[in-house]
Amino acid sequence: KKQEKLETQLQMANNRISDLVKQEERQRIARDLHDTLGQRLSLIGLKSDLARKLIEKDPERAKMELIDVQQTARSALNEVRNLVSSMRSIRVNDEIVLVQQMLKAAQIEYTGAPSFQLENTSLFAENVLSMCMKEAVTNIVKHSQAFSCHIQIEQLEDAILMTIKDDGVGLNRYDVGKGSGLPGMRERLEFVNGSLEVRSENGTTLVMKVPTNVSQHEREGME
Amino acid sequence: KKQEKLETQLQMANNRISDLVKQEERQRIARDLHDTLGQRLSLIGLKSDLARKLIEKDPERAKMELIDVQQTARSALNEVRNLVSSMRSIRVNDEIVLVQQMLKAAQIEYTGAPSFQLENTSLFAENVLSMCMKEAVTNIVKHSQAFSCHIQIEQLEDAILMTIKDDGVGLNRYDVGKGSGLPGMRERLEFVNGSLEVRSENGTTLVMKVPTNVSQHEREGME
Amino acid sequence: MIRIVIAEDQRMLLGALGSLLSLEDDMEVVGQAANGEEAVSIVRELQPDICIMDIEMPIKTGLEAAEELKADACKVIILTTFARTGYFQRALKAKVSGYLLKDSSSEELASSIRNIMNGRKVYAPELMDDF
Ligand SMILES: Nc1ncnc2c1ncn2[C@@H]1O[C@H](COP(=O)(O)OP(=O)(O)OP(=O)(O)O)[C@@H](O)[C@H]1O
Ligand SMILES: Nc1ncnc2c1ncn2[C@@H]1O[C@H](COP(=O)(O)OP(=O)(O)OP(=O)(O)O)[C@@H](O)[C@H]1O
Ligand SMILES: [K+]
Ligand SMILES: [Mg+2]
Ligand SMILES: [Mg+2]
Ligand SMILES: [Mg+2]
Repeated sequence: KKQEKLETQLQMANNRISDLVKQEERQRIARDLHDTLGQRLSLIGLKSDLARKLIEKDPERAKMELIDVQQTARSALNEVRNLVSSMRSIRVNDEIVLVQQMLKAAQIEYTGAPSFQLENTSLFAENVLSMCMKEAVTNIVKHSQAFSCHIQIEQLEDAILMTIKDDGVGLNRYDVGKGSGLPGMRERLEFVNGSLEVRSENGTTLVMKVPTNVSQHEREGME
Repeated sequence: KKQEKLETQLQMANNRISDLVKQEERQRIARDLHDTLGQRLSLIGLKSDLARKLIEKDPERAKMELIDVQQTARSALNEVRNLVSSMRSIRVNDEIVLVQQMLKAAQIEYTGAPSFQLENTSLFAENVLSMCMKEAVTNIVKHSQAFSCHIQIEQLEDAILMTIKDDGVGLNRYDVGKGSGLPGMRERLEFVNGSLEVRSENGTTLVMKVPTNVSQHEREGME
Repeated sequence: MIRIVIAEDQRMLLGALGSLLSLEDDMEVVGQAANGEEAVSIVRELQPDICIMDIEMPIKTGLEAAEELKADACKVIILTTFARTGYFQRALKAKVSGYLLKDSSSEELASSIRNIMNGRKVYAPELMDDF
């Protein structure tokens, strides 16, 4: 009886959550769009109008206005691109490529695998892992003075463990909280019910844990 | 034991669903944006560049190009507008204002409350109620020949009941299905596990029911 | 000559709009403001026929400024990019003469201004049906 009720709740919660989340997410994007793109497009409209009217009267000014139009279109396009790419998820295997480039540029040797295989991870959790990877490596490049960096991703039974290790100067517990990078990582990880561990031993080691989806067996019980 | 497991599943499912849905919705919007706005902005960039180069050589063609630029900016802005308004939820208390204006314009007296207080309703469910209200009143204005219209919203223990009543010519069961308004209302209501009832007695009465969120007590068990 | 004051916080938009209207033979832009408060004081000082007002501006929004100018002789036109809930109603309450889209062409804007000078009201349909 109680179990049946819970199952119905589960179903209803699923529907309700997905509606709400979709709505909220749309509204967030709508606000972004409104504010920036709307302004730029209006500006393009006005300036092209103005340039057209100036062609005979003042061709030099018409040209200036058109340079503005082109510039505004370019900025708007960049905004669209940023918006779009912030909406797309970042795959771990795309991020690892970027990270290797960063390390190479800083002359820090990368000793981990060239790519990883993730299973049962939601896109969102993967996104979080990618962002953490980027932030951790940025810190290594900025603060560690390390010679090498190692990244390892392990698939446990119910979680993914990402370990990022350097052989640099290490950090002490007063360092955590000096910037927004480490707190940001922790916050994001906790949002997906994961965790962050910071160790200082022959350099810095970060261990990030993200729970994976319910197993196939359990999932069948739900649907 | 089994119950505990279900509760954990419920929690995890919630998280997973909300991540996925958010991600999917974002990606859908991202694709749209990229395809439509991206194209138009590139076009604007190209054409404004071209126009500038034509100003001396061929001022007439430069003007034509600039008309295109302006037109393209307007279309792009309209696209953003449509996207944004499809993203925005309609609050019942905004809709009721519009509805009163519609009735006033049609010289039908509105006899309901000027605004309503909704509790425990998801934004999405509220959206559905607003859309139903708009469609119902549009029908009254179009078909009923009524003198007055009454709207009532009641908060039941586990549902919201919206009743929209007119004193017009009424409808018969063959009317339902003639257009897309009533079927659309039914479909939307059923989507949120609600229902629509159509009665003809001294005019037309529509009763719309939308379940509210699980009660506080039950919710605590879920979190 | 129709004497116009424009209030718009985005500098480039302000400039372009000003130049466009100045190109019309029967119009002259006598003042420009970068926010709602400035708009009110410039209107009171210069007594223009028309004040064209953006909505979203710092210090004081275009709608607040329009409300303050309700009793003034100067006619207010609100220009906006997007409809937002409640805006149109507030604009009506402030007795604005025009409520138009920012991306209307300058021909449309100019002819709306002339119509408004003749005592008409001009509201863009796109902005009314989804406020
Ligand atoms: N790999 C590392 N090696 C040595 N020190 C580190 C390392 N990572 C972080 N730190 C120390 O921890 C501090 C906090 O890092 P955090 O990323 O939170 O902030 P930040 O990098 O200083 O600024 P930002 O907000 O730009 O990330 C750093 O200032 C640095 O002193
Ligand atoms: N309040 C009402 N009073 C009288 N008749 C009504 C009323 N509401 C609906 N009807 C009848 O029911 C029919 C179906 O309504 P419905 O809203 O489904 O379609 P419609 O209004 O004809 O077209 P649309 O698809 O534009 O809504 C109407 O054509 C009309 O005959
Ligand atoms: K006035
Ligand atoms: Mg950092
Ligand atoms: Mg209908
Ligand atoms: Mg503004």
